[in-house]
Amino acid sequence: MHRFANPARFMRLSAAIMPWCAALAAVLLGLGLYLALFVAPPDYQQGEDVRIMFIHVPAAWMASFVYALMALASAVAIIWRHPLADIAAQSAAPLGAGFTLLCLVTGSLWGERMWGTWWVWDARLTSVLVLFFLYLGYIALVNAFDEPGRGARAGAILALVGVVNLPIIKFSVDWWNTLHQPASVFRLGGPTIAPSMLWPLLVMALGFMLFFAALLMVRMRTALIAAKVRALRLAEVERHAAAVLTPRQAALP
Amino acid sequence: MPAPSPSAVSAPGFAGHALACRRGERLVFAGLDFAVPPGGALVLTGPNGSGKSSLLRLMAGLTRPEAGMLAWNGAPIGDDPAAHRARLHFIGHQDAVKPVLTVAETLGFWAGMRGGTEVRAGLERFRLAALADWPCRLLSAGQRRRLALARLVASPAPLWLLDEPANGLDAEALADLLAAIAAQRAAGGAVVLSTHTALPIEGARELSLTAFGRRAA
Amino acid sequence: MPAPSPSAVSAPGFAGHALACRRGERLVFAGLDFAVPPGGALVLTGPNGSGKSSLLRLMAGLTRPEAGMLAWNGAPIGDDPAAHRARLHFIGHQDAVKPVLTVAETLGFWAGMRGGTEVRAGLERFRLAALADWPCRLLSAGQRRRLALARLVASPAPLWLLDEPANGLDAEALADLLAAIAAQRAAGGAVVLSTHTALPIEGARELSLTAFGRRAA
Amino acid sequence: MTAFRRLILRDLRLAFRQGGDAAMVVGFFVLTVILFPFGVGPEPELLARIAAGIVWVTALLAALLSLERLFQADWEDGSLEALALMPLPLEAQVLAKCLAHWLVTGLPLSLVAPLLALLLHLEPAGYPVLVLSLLLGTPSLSLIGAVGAALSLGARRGGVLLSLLVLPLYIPVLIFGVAAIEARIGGFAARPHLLLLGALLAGALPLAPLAAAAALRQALD
Amino acid sequence: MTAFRRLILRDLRLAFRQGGDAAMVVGFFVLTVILFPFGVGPEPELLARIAAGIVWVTALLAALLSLERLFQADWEDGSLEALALMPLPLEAQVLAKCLAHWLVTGLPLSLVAPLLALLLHLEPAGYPVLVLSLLLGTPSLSLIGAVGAALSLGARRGGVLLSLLVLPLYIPVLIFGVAAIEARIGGFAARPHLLLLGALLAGALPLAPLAAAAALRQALD
Ligand code: HEM
Ligand SMILES: Nc1ncnc2c1ncn2[C@@H]1O[C@H](COP(=O)(O)OP(=O)(O)OP(=O)(O)O)[C@@H](O)[C@H]1O
Ligand SMILES: Nc1ncnc2c1ncn2[C@@H]1O[C@H](COP(=O)(O)OP(=O)(O)OP(=O)(O)O)[C@@H](O)[C@H]1O
Ligand SMILES: [Mg+2]
Ligand SMILES: [Mg+2]
Repeated sequence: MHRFANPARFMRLSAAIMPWCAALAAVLLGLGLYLALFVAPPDYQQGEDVRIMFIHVPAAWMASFVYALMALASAVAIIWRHPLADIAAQSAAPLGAGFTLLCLVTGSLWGERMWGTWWVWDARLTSVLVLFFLYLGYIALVNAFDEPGRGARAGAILALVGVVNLPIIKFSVDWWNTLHQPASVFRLGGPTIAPSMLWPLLVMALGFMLFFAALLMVRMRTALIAAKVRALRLAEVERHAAAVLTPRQAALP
Repeated sequence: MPAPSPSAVSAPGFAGHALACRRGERLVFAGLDFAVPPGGALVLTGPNGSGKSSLLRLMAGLTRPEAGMLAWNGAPIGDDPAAHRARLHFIGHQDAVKPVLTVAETLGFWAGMRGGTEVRAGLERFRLAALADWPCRLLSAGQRRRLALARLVASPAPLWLLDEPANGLDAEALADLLAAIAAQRAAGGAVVLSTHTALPIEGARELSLTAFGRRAA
Repeated sequence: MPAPSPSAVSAPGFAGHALACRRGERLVFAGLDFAVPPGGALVLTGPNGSGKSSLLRLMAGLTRPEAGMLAWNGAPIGDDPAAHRARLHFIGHQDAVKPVLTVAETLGFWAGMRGGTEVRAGLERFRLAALADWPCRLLSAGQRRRLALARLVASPAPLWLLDEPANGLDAEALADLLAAIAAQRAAGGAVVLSTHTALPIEGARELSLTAFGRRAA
Repeated sequence: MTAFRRLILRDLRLAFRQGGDAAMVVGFFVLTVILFPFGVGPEPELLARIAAGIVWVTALLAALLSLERLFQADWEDGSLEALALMPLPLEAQVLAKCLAHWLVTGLPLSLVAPLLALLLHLEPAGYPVLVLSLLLGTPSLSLIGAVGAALSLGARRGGVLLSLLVLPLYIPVLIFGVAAIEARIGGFAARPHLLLLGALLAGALPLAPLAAAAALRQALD
Repeated sequence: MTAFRRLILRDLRLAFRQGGDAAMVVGFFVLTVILFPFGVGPEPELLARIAAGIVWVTALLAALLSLERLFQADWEDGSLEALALMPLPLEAQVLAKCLAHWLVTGLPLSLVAPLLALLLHLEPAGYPVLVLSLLLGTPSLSLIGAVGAALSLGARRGGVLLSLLVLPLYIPVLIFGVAAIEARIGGFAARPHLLLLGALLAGALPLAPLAAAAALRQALD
């Protein structure tokens, strides 16, 4: 039963934190959207189109961040076999895929306005697409086995292998000359973006992060409860089967 | 079977204590003890699906026990998996024979991977010498099985784990197998095997698994 | 075994006369006769590689005899291969079981291909009903073998050709198999099977192959 | 349910459960088409020029890839032996297997092709012909491939043989398929090319199962 | 003979005797490259433009194609179980198998590439870099692919999964490989790209066997 000791603690903690997290996320996202849509000035080059940035950039950051988190959880799962780590990684994956898709879609929309095309095969865009495929591959792999344990372990290995893509995403704009904007917030020498745009962006980013945290907790709680239900049902079946079969077994010569 | 006391785990030979095995989400058996002294033999019996193959794979270290421990001469095998691998032979339900390699190449490969050099002796022990240059594609079912068993002789190892080794063997080959087992035991080796037919193995202990993992009395 | 006279070929039941079988460049056996009347059973024995499987495949029409002829109720089977296929069951060394299909799906498919509908009965005969919804990947070796044998019951056919059907079966499943064979014979069906262990099949003829194709006296 | 439909259903089930050999094809197809822009560079006009060719060559490779194991798995686990002894003639079984193969490869591939053509900036005029040519051509790929797969069964160098046997036979399908699309884009009639594709299919439909069944029988001998 | 060399030798033997999965690759490679002119039309300038890309994409597909069965056959016939119980660590065994795989796919493919480049009218300046980039890149393909093959072993949709897992990881290799050739043809230095290819290989060489061995162990569990 030691396996359930930690999950039990997690269930208690998350029950307490989750509502606050969700509420704060809602407030920040609301505030961020208000700042982004009504307070931030239109760009002198891009006009109103620039407002896509307040969704696009946080989504892009989250896409990488969630993957890094997933890889970390996978490492913990492999090294310490911590039961929560697998569940965390698996619960995070679809969320990460969602952020990545959001980044791709908003980027695409933006690209249509700015570059006149929905899609170019440029290193930044491509490496994000690869990230999306990695998420999909992870999800497919985890669900490709009938025994949940096997899928989890295979997925953990894949998540670690895929980490190599993260630096490629980050530095693709520096290594290849691309259409895409180079880093303007997280860069050596400080942000090059106007504060009037920076603040709404940071509020949105924090909102995204809390939103993710709340959803992650919900998904992990669901997964834990489902595992417990499965274990109980299986024990029930086995007890039943044993009761039915034992007399016949005993009658064997 | 006389259930070994927990102290058997620290005795010389191969032993397991309080073993449990889970396949997928099913507990196949639990609370299982066994001990095979040097020169001893353990015969696993039980109905189809009772967990004989699962137990053998667990003994080989291919799967990890859900609970309990396995020990060789008192040392847990988990402490040094490489040493455990080096000292055992595992022959499963499948023969690990490639259709395109010849009989001699197949045995040479498997023996060579363990540093064994007794290929000739292995072929002769199981009467395969005449077939040495045949591609395995041509072998009959029993001939393939004999080729798998020849690995036992071609590279000696102190622990043999055999999953229904007698399946498909003719009377002569069965006698060869029994002779090989006797020789192994005489040399101080331990043998664990599963079977559905009674095999005349002298002084063997029997471990009988039941469909839901309780040892029969 | 009393060698059937050439006239046995024209008797009711399944018979072969002066059969020869070549595998690759080797003549496995030659001049072989046999006859199985309706309700009869023929047990093939002989050392590994003596040609039991080759003979069964030949009987099934999978390979053509190098010489000699096979007849059903006096009519050469080569005259109407489709009719021969429709009346026989062949269970070879391999189980023809797909890991990803469930037990019920597997049996349903094989039975359905022959228009058989007794899937339930097949599962119950070989005690697989409880496993009906398991993917076959999870089956133990003996459970897979039982699933292959369940085809016999799920779609009845007058001629059974079984290659070492008892391999890997536990005592209960062996009793199930023997009961199925007895029922088949009682219904007037013919059974040919190969084995290395003595099976208690009443009134069965034995055809003993030797390593070089001469029938033992 | 007839034995014919039962066999199709079983092959579809196998494809969907293990995917492996057949259903992977669409994923492979999509990914391959995505790879090309990396290989040849992202300029839209260049991609548009070679779009039809890329889609068709990839379709061909995807079919080839999945065909290698059309009979292999059944052969290895004894199913082919059992199938050969079923009342349904082996020729009909080959046809059923080809149909199942096409349903999980050719059909989805034809349907997903416009999306990939979009990624490759194919001229809009070419879309309907692209789909049509694939719908007409891919069944021939399955049928011709089945002959190769059956022939190479049990041969010592199955794979090489398969591609050597099959690819040359695929070339006419490829040529007419691409020609139809290019004709339409160039403002000519695609119909003659499509008719030729249809003729190839009409020829393969009866001949391929015959040849494949004969090859299977002798592989079992 | 050490166990490591013995394993390589056995895999080479298997490849040469049954050909099937690995040796077919060169045939596949050649035929595919031959197919392209049919697909995109025979104009020399156009072909020259896309030659490097085609050769590299095909090399990639060929590797993928042959990798699916890298561990599959051993897994199905019980050999993998036996191998996992050999004294030689599984990591070393994976390395040996990758090496054998490269020797029958990547190496011949690199050597035959100039011939195909000739058929596709590649600029003569590109030849040495083509070969060099393939020699540096294809081992990475084998290594990365081994991880995918091990991960998808026994999975419900092995094939789709493998391409889904592996192709994205192949993209960097493809990019640098093509970039090296194009750089040389365009008059720039190919060296930085080749160095990056080397770096990828240096990374994959220790990491891929580790990951693949871990995946194999859990597949046997
Ligand atoms: C589908 C297309 C696109 C994708 C996949 C994409 C991807 C990304 C990613 C991953 C980041 C985060 C970079 C980091 O963490 O350092 C990012 C940031 C950004 N993107 Fe995009 N992008 C796309 C299109 C666009 C377009 C069309 C524009 C505007 C012209 C744009 C403008 C930006 C800006 C301004 C940033 C913030 C850079 C920073 O401050 O670090 N993106 N994008
Ligand atoms: N293609 C072939 N070429 C040459 N010899 C072959 C070929 N196929 C099988 N043989 C040989 O034919 C003989 C008969 O094989 P068969 O499988 O019929 O034996 P069996 O009696 O069933 O043996 P077992 O009891 O081991 O199953 C064997 O010696 C085998 O090696
Ligand atoms: N991955 C799995 N998930 C769930 N159950 C499994 C799995 N693998 C095996 N089993 C089940 O575990 C049980 C033990 O199987 P095992 O192969 O050990 O039996 P066995 O005693 O060797 O039988 P046999 O005599 O038929 O060879 C079987 O009932 C089998 O169906
Ligand atoms: Mg077993
Ligand atoms: Mg036999």
